Amino acid sequence: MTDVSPTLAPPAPAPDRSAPPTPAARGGQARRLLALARRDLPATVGAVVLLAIVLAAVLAPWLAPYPGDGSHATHPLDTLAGPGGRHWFGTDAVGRDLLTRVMYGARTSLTVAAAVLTVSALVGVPLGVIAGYTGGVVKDVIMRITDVFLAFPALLLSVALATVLHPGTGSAIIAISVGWWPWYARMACVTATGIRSRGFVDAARCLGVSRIRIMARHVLPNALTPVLVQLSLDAGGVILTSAALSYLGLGPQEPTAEWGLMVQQGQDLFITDWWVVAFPGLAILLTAFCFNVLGEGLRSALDPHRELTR
Amino acid sequence: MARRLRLPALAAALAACVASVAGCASGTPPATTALTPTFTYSYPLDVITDWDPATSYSNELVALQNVYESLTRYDPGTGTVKPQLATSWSSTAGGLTWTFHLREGVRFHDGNPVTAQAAKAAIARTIAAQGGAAYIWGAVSSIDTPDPHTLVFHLSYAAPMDVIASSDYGAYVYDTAPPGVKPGALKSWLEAAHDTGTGPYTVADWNQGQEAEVTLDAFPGYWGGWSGRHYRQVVFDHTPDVTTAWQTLETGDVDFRSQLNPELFKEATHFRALGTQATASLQNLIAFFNTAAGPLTDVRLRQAVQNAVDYDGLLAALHGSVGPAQGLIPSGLPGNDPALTRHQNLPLARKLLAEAGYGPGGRHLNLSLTYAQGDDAQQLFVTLLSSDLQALNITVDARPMQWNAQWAQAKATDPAHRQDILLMYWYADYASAYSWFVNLFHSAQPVSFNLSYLDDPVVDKEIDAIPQLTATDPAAERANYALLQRQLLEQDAAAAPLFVNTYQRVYASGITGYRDNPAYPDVVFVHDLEPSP
Amino acid sequence: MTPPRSSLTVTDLKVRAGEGEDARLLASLPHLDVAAGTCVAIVGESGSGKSTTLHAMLGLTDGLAVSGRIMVGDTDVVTAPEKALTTLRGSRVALVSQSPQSSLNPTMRLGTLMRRVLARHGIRGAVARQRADDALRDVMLDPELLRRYPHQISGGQAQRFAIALAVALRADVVLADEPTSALDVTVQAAVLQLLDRLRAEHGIALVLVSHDLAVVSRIADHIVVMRHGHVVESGPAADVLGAPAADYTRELLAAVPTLGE
Amino acid sequence: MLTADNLTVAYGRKTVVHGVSLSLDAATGAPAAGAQGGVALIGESGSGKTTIARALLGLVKPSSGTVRFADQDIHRLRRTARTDYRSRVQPVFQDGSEALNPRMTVGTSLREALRLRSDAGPTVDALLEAVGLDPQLAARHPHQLSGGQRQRVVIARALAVDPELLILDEPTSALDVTVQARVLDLLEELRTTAGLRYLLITHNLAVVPRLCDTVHVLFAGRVVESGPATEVLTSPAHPYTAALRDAIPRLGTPDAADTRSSAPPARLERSDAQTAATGCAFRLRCPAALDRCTTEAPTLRPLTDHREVACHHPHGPA
Amino acid sequence: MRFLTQRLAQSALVIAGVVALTFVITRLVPGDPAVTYAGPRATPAQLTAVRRQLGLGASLPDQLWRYVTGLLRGDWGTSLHTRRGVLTDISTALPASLELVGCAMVLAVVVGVPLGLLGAHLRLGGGRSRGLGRWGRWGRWGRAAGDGSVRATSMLAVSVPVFLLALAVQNLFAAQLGWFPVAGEYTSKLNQTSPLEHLTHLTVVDALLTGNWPVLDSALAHLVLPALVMAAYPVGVVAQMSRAALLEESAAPHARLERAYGFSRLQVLTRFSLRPASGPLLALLALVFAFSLVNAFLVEEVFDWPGLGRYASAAITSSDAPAIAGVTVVVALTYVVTNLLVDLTQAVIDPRVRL
Repeated sequence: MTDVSPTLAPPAPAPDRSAPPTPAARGGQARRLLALARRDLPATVGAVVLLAIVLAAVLAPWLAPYPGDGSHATHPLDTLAGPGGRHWFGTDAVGRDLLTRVMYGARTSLTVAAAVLTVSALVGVPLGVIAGYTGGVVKDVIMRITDVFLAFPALLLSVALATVLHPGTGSAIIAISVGWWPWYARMACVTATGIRSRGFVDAARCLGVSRIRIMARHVLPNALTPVLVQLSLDAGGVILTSAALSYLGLGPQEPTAEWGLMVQQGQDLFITDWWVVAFPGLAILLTAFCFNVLGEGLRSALDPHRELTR
Repeated sequence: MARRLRLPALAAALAACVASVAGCASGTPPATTALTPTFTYSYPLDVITDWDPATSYSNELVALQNVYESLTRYDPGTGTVKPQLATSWSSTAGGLTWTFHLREGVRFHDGNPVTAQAAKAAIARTIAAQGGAAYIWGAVSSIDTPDPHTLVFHLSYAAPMDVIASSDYGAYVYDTAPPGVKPGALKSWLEAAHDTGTGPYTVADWNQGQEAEVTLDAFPGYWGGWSGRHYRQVVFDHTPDVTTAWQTLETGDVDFRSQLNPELFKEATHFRALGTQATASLQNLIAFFNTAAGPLTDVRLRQAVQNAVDYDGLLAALHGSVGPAQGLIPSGLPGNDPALTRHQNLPLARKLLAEAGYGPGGRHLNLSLTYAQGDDAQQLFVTLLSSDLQALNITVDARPMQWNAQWAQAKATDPAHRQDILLMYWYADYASAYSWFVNLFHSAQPVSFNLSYLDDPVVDKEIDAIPQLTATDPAAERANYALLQRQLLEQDAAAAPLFVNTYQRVYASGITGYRDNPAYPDVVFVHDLEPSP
Repeated sequence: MTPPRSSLTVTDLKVRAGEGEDARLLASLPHLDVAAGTCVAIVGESGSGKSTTLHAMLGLTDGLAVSGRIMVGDTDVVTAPEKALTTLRGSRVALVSQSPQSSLNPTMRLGTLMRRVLARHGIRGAVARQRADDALRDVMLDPELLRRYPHQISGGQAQRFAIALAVALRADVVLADEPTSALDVTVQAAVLQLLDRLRAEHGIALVLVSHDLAVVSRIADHIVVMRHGHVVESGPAADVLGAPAADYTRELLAAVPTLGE
Repeated sequence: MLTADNLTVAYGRKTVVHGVSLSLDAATGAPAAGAQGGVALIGESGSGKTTIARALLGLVKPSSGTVRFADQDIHRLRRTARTDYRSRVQPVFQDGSEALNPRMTVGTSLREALRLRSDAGPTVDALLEAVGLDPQLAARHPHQLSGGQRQRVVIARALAVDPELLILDEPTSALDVTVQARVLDLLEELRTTAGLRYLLITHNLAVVPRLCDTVHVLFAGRVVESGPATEVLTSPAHPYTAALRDAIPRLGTPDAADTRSSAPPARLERSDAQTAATGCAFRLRCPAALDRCTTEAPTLRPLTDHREVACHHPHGPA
Repeated sequence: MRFLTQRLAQSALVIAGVVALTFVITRLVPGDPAVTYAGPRATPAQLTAVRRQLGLGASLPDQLWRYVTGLLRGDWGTSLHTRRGVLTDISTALPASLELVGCAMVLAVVVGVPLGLLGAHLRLGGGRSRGLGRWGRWGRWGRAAGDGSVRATSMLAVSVPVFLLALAVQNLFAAQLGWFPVAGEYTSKLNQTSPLEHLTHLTVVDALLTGNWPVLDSALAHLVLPALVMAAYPVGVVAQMSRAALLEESAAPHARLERAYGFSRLQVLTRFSLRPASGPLLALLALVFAFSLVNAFLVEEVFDWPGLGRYASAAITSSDAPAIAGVTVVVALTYVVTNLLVDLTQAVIDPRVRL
């Protein structure tokens, strides 16, 4: 049997010779990820495409054929040109290059997704861990509050909030986050409740480790794996929700390039100028799809006992 | 027009969902109409918001103009007023007294005869209701009925009563005492989809919230008669989605659509089964600059923005759905002046900005702008304007808003909370340029529609003089318009007219006799149409 | 009494995970012969490959490469088509697994499970009811238990019920995978004795897998000691226990606790 | 001195421990020669033994009764006193993979414990060596260790705060048999080298005599018998203790005539039925239940000087 | 029983929270409701009257109290937009939405579960190395490809923005090919020839009950596209989750025992694993139901479906606070009630869950 973790010291001269752990249990998660990349082709392809999308977003000012079209530039004399040599994706109703707009749209969508997930996790996970670990009345109060937010469907809550706030990227982030964090709180609470009864928490309590330290060092790190998996799975959902919000006109506003907004503005032109809807729409689909595929892959990678369900 | 159409429902809608049409249109329509039963009109908005002809001030005119009639009707082709319920009229005493002679033998749909007394009662009721467009009768101090077919208006100040009487809203002549309806119950009776008009059609059915919202039946006793080919029934389909509208046009399920979009309109011109008609409307989009507070109090900045607007680009991008703004007054109305057409002048804009210390290399300027949410043309303009101004080191903070919110902000008590630029469509209630001046640029406290907040006593005085001139001296009136427009648009630079909407109608090519009358926006006078045999 | 015959014969069994060079040997068993009415015990600690061997005997080694021969009667489990195997499983070879309650479908009453299992092998109606009643009596369970769900019975009852399934199907070979390790000590002995009695009474060939030599010592005729997938020692129970040949066996024997009597 | 007095614990409406009393000499120096100073709690799953351990450790609040350490109720300790208690009584849980934080290296886990000492204390390396592990294992995560190694780490962590009393909850039952023996060896060794006392909780009677000299037998949350380990195990007074003792698998061969195909023990058919709700909880499984057992629950009463039993018909001491 | 009362109390608490939150949000909606209601040319006197009528003058706690008691009495306020009772509006709009959501849910179960079953079966079969003959490798490849396409399809269905799907389907199958009507619930011109009698406000059901075949025909034709679009997400999620749940269930010890007793893989999946797996699936369905109700907002917008979504978006565009609040409360109520129902059903399916 080969040792898959060469960095480790040679087997200790421990007096017991019980069966060594199986190789699957050895090695770090990075190693498992690499192994997965070979094994889980879809997730790998998803990750590569996503990387391309991220690169396109980050490098849009340099890669896009008409960088100005990503924000303020307009070309009223070149409107609704079909896809072709000059404009691969065609132009929109004010003459902007759609390829450029779609690339800049990736910036918006990815920013929103990252911000929403960060905010949601930062709010939800600590609350959930506190609720799950503390239990009792604290848990009841926190979980009932999350229930209230959960009963508000994310999109409707976002709609309600976006009407209140000045529509824009920032308010879209806030609106979606408000509907999103309870999921993390709930998940973290369930996980933390489970961890609370694990032996190492009891051991820490018996050692006299403080509550805060137990939550921070023992409960939180162990509650994080499902959260990380969920984050990657949710990225697609956030992209879809933010696109839906923009489609309803409640998200980022002109001249921000945003896929949902582009679909909404183009939908009446779908019959005559299909490209105005098709390209931003497909961009949403592709991004969400890749995130979902990658998320599934990560789940089976980081959650080994569910490997079969891959 | 859109100023009203885009407002949320202005008057009470009805509680009853399914209205029966007892008592109306009981006669059989003439046999000649039997061949072509139904004219179907596809309309993007809810048709009915108010059934009461006194207060109606919204979308329902497309139906009500076929049900009710006014004393006169405006003809944009000639720029004159034509007889309708009144056969002739005259004014005396410098436009302070107007006498209308009513058509004889006309009956309301409820069977009552149309008399001067009935007409007076209707107008009096409209004035008393104080809703909708009742203000058009503002000049009227009293009404006389010397005989059953003569109606005399006494005015407190000179006003063009013949034009006012042709107004698309508030000028209906209707029966205020239909048989079997208690005097106090008229409004609720009307709200149950009843009518007391004199027009060629009468309300048959109303299903609020449904696709086929309103059905009108021919009124057999119509004074205009039914000889020749006419439609026996009119159905108004509420179809917000242009894709749906397009498909129903293609399949022949509808005969007329008020507005698609420029691309589909172009597509329709290639279809033999479809007729198209593009007509310049009397509705224009105006950008109002805040002359009272904020950076645009500096007239040079207002002028700079005016010159930065790419008027021709806007026209090109809107693909024929709008025409050029020739000053404040749309073509088709007295006072329109093609010489006032503007073009982009970036060097001048840059120079003006530099003088004020802004522009490229100067200070950065932030302008807040509000416009109507969901309006594609406004959205497009805002995008283009932002683009042009960005190049001039000016950032536009544009907010699409519901009209109510937009208007509330515009009227904020603290001027600092008001926007710098506001977009609004304007359309006259009756065919006169006066409406633009008095509503938009006459000082008013509290703020109403004077959204550039101009407070210039000289301008006010000039505006106040217009009605008198309209009624007495049309030439002087035009001179006054020219003077005012130069003052407002060039010296004060209080606003920038951006474009005039073009109505792009699509209809079944078998129909003959259709001519768009922009004075009655979106209205099809169905009785005038001749269906294909 | 059934005439003595070999119910199960294993030759050159090798179970591997993975393919080619990466292949890892999980279990190998050069030869094993289980006659009707006898008990063979496979003893080893975790990772020794004893459970894998057992599953190979049922043809339930999904994703693993199996070579060699496992003859159950005339059928070679290694090469038989899946269809033949599904007939064989249950009717010829039955499994009693480690965790009694979790091995029973949590959403199914015991009676339903019994009925379905019997029906799967063509036993229906009154015959099935009779078989079920007899089997339950054989394992000393109250027939009332059939109305219960797995979580409503004790671990010992669950294990008896699992055994009853094998009895009801008249399986020739019963494979018991650590049948007592999840049970309370006082119950363990009873379940072992039950298995032993059924072996004797029904002429069942019993394969018993355990990590504990002491557990199997009293009922096994033959003991196979496995470690890391290989057979360390194999022989008649008396020889293995009395005169262990391998160091490992001796170590296992030494680890059996005594009360110091 | 750790004592439980009339300890009763309930989870929700279900009472799992009924009025259990026991005491442990913790700090009276080395036990007398030949004695281990340890106390064992014996019982099968569901008998409440783990709950008692958790109550003794202050992890569950008793619904009535008290747990006292040095004459102070441990559930009402002030901060400093609690720290003191924590450092003197430590647990070793059943499953090393559960008891160690999978996200922490062995070293981190041990350092966390060491941090809680008031004095400098030993090094991580020293701790690992004390339990017979290579100090280089400090860099590993728990899943990179074998079961026996993990259990040694758990013991090392308990030792980090220099306790006097270890509460061992089934310390070896998750391990392979060959490994079990070595962990027990370590515990025996530590008893003398580190001066430790044990409260051993187990269902495996065989390990008791090595570590303990007093035994409490639990059934359904009640102590049914207690006394010196050797006496209780060699001549049980309670039928349940006897059943437990008889159930220990012993080496033998099929040829040993006494076991093979022998008649099952009395009332085997009910041997795994639920416990009785009235009267003696054990009566349904008792081979010698009397009518009295159905109606009257036996209480714990002295049998001899050192022994107590809760049975209406105990076996006489041999 | 204790579980039930506790669960009911929790639900009540959540609903109370939702109502409070809704109230707060409606107070934040921009624009003066009185102005919206009375119209821009209303006189100050009219505005005062409207304010009094809408109860806007009172203090905030007073308003909340009035709002809550009103909700309980069935007085959900008056829509500023339609000027009818919000509850009346909702009671006609909700059934139309439920028609769509109902179809989507039925499809989710009828298509999604078998799809997940198929995927799970292929996945389990795909890993088998036993008896791989000459064609065995291809068989394995085929099974893996089959499972892969099930996964890809369901993943795609979950990833597609519902409004894009709606637009694409509408454009292709209605506008271009003309196979189905573009929009609407049924050709309402039929109301002139064969008026529909409203019993349940579910058009298809009403048409069936009253034997109104022309309307039924038209309603079904109109229903196809929006229902399919609505079903995409639920079908995808349910296929994914049922596949995962079935695989997890088939890895459980009981599945091995069942196979050891002679049941084939497929039999184990369908006859043994489906039921224990249906617990998590049911919980998922409740979530999907709530989510679909919100998806209906977008689909109804595209297909001009006279449901809650179109009502809500009209309310949003006209800053119609009472209507927005009403819709929110209804959706939240639906969510809470479905969750409650799921908990109860789970207790029926899985005997381990006790009431």
